Amino acid sequence: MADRRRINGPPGSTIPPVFEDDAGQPEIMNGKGRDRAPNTIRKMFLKTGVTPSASGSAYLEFEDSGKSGVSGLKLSCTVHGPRSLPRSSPFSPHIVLSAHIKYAPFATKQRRGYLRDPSERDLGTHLETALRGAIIADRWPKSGVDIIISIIEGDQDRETSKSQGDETWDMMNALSGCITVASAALADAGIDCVDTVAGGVAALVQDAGEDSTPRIVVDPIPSDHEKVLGACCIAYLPTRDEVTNLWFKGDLPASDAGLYTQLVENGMQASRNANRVLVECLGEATS
Amino acid sequence: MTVTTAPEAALGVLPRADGSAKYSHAGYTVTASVNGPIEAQRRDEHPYEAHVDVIVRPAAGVGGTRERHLESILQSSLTQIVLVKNFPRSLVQIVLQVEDAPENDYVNTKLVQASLNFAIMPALFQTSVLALLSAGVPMRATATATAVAIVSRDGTKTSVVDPSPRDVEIARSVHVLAFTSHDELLLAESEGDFTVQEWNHVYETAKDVCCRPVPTKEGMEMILDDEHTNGPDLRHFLRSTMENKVASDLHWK
Amino acid sequence: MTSSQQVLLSPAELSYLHSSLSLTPPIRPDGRSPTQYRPLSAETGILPGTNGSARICFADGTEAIVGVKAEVEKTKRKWDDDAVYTENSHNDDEEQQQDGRGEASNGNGNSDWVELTVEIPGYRDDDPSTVFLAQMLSEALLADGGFIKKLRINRRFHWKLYLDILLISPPLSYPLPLLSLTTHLALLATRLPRLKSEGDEDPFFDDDWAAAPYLYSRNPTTKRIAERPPVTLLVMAVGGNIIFDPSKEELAVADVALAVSIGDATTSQRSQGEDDRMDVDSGNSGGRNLKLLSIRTVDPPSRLTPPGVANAANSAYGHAQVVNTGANQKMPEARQTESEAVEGVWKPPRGGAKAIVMGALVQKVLVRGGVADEVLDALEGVDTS
Amino acid sequence: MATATSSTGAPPPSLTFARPVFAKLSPHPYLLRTLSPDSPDQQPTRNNGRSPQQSRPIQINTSSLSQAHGSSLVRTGDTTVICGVRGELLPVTSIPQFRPHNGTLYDQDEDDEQRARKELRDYDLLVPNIELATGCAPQFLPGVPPTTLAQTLSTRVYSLLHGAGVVDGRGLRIWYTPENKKEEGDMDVKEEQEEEQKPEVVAYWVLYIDLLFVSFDGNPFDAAWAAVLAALRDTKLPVARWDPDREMVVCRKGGDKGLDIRGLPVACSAAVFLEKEHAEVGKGEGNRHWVLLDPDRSEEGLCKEVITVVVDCSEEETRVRSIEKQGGTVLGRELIRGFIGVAEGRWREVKEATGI
Repeated sequence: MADRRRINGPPGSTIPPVFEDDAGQPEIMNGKGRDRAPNTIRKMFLKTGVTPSASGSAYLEFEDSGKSGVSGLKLSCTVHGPRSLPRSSPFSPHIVLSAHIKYAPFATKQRRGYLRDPSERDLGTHLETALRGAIIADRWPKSGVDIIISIIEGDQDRETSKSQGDETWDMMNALSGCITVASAALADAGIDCVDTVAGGVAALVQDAGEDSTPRIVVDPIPSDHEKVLGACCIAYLPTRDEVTNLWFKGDLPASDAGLYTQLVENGMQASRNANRVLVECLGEATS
Repeated sequence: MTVTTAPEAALGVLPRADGSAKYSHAGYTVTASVNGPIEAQRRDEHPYEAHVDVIVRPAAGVGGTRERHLESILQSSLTQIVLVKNFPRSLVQIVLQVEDAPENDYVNTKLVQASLNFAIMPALFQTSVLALLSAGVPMRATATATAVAIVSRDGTKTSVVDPSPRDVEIARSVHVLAFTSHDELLLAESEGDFTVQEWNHVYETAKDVCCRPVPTKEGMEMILDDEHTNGPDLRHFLRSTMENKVASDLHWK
Repeated sequence: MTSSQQVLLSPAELSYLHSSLSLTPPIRPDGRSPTQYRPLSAETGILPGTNGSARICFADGTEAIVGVKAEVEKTKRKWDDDAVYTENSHNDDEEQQQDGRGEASNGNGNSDWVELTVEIPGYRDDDPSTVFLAQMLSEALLADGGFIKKLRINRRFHWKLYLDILLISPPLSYPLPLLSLTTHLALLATRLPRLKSEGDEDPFFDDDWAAAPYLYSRNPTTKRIAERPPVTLLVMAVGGNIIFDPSKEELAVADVALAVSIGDATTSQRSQGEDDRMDVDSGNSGGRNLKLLSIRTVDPPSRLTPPGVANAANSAYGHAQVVNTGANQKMPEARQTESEAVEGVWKPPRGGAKAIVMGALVQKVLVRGGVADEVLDALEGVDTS
Repeated sequence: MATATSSTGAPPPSLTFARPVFAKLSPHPYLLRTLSPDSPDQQPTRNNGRSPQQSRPIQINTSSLSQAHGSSLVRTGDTTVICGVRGELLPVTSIPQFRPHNGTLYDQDEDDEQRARKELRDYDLLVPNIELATGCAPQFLPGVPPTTLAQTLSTRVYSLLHGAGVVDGRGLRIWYTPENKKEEGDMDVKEEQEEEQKPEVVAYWVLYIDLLFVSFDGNPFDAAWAAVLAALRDTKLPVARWDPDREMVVCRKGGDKGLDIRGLPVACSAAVFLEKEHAEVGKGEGNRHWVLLDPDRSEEGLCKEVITVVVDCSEEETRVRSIEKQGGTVLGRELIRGFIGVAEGRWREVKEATGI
């Protein structure tokens, strides 16, 4: 796939380094469990105004959980808008929102290319749904706003050679980070919002060991647990107590519905915590 | 060491373009076509001046990032010599097609290369100036460019004008300098490992090649025996090519 | 557009629709009950060249065709694969126990064994809405991991399934329910050739198509299908009412719309190694034991509709123009007129939906004997011989 | 903004702008006014308050990414760039025209170092790429293919990486000495049994150097080049060996060894601001000019002539690694030599910013 507008690597495909020890015996879960309480989220660092040339910008960092090789989530977001729409676009009585999410090539264990793949476009659609509820759209007719998020470091555990389950759970953590950082950047850009929207993730996990019953944890790191049964990512407006985007994936028996409502409740709790950081950061920026 | 053949050029080779030129020197043959001043696209329209658009097509394969870099260098240099202020909101389009490059089995013949090719730049430069002249685009001055490589062979450092790809590969440093007809330095691209003195020496050599004073008829013999004129006299070549073209066009007079 | 193309309804029509849908019981434009589906005709096995195919067309003419092709593919040898291979090649029976060794990663395969592409006329295939649909359908399919296990031939080879979902007619209403029902039927009708080779040698198949087993195995006696592929239902809420299978106009006034994917794990025991705690009421063998696989919020087009202008602010009614719109954001009472709802004037919904509303939506889908069961029973009626 | 002067004698409102509005409306005269203050005691300053020869302070911090083998973050003023270096393995079998190491006709006269440099270039072992479409500036929005500026920056970084010979190619080779196999060696080169097998190269490390601009405020090349250099210095590659029975390269955890980077070339750029922008300069008239060091985005828009010099003063005599001057005829030989002096000053600044 030689992209002639970029410098491509050698014609033959290159192989990521394979480490010796995980080639032989499997990855032993050496006391990797979760050291945080079930309902506390990881510490977050949020700062607005990192890109002066954009109309609004923000940088968010989840601190990594200290285990070797586990990297925290690092996101940078820029907002361009409200700006005029291209000539060809039809009249719209409200602001046209377009969100782009892109993993940096060095962000994940498996090196990602420069072209956006379907999972990133999917995240973009989720983010648009989450933010469209929060923005007061009809105050900016005939204008557009571009929200661009670059994920500088995805929170994947580099040491585990075999990924437990597919990487959707990392996507959910990334989406919750994207929602929070985009909301901060929108506030920095001065676009009217009904409320600051923050993202939170809650998951039903099963830890190592035979007897452990599945429990609900907040802001999960997939590699901490033996198996993730289901997770949900919530975009939540705290003062209005409303949910603008709900994304659940997993395998819950429909019979006991309490499990699902508990999961959603924990997700909202996670986004309330994240929102506190968001409000405090915006407070600093204005004072 | 390829012998330094004298450059040859032909003007008006393409029937449909406003102006065209074919120039071959040191193993490179380039054909250029100029369409000037024509209506510009909306996005690169400039209110006060013409937009000079350069397109470089390599000998083989489709252009890569290297061609974009060559185009941006040529565009910024040619915008200085074309009177862009006379044609606001218009476009001067220069298309350069590399006919063939000196083949050389030492050098890796990979199709899409990303690093800057210094040896071809003078040929592209001369061809575009000739094509602009043939198209009658008003210009403030003409310009000529040359490439110089500093090759260290068994200890001694010698500067080679119009180096072959083999020279470029083993050279300590490669330089391309372009001068306008008012003897001003228009373009200086150098790469490698050199000191300020070496660059000064290269500057002298290049200036001599590009801006040798045009010999008047009687002063012809006096120049010939000068010891360090080891490159073609480009300005003279440019002038004589134009003179032949004008003479052949007006033969009916 | 996110959920469907530009909504060509005036604010007056929108407010009329919204008020009629939020009555109790809601009055729908086409007179259906809140949980009633539009009539559809479905058939399977329409494409001879595929392993399984289905076609559903709604009464209003929207039609979808799904073809399922299966190919044998060499399992991409993870670097450490053969080390595992040599160690425990003795237990290569069909059901490996999940002992957490290297085997686990190879045992349940990975998600790129299924390739699902959605084609909607008039939209590019990398259009956000098409990608959103494709991701939603494949997510529901891969959620419980049980489906992937069916594709495993042996340690060295597996089936690679290509699902091509084509919407034949332009998307009159949000295409999700139609596409998911058609995929459901196509997967039910899928048959894979019978494996004749043993253990881990190169797979060799019986070319007798009649003897080919179904991807979703039938219970030999009762001909009932044990486990069924997932189905995604589109459910929306207007005012206090919950409405299923909304048409384009109804979706245009929805306050919130959810796509809920449910699976059915009637009689097959839970995926291996799961403790029994999850099987709460395995008592009624006949009843269906639903699984909630995935929920996604569909962005309702109601947020993108033009707002109506109340009489008070409408200068055509002789009222003095309050103040030019430019400044009215600052003036408190102007802002107030802008936000409070005037009866009968359409106002695009702001903010999200209450969490309890979302919870109610999901409950309505999953309640026993509710819509999910009704849809699955209807689908069971289609003979996928 | 032009307000018609009302005839009823009210004094015509004087046309005054706030400073940023003036700067936005007519940037060229605004910069001209600040650069040539009327009273001689005032210093000529630029819009951002810097003097023409003053460059923005540079901050470099490294190993901020954990998924890459080496990383760096460089901030000069409002231009912020993150560079990640990731090594991947390229087995020799998948190199199309691979020339085995044990020497062919042409390699006699080159020493190993030059041969390694040729390998870097022929086998594409260094892959720099620049991503500008991250919304770092209003004109770089995603969804469009890389702009010309992004492509020229990648080409300039690529050719400087190879031209300056920063990375020693020998560090990227992975050797293997095949033990004496009993059966006849299947290598095409006839090998006597008793003589010890020569070590041969079985794979190479390929370094993917990815630059991501978080914020863009002019002069991207200096920041990008400093980031590439700092990241390469910070890169630690795991020790790799050939595993004969599995025919693949296996790395050992721990014991990562760094690359040896030769010299510290530092880029320094400037733009030439001319007094007469539109009016064509006649032959005779002088046209005042200022050389603005480390221009920001607004100044780059106003200047056509740009110069970039890469110098390396590690040894006592200054080695120049590259000069790029284009877009104008103001900078002649003396001004370029003077600018090389300025570049040496910049080199010292960057040297203690990288803290080596």
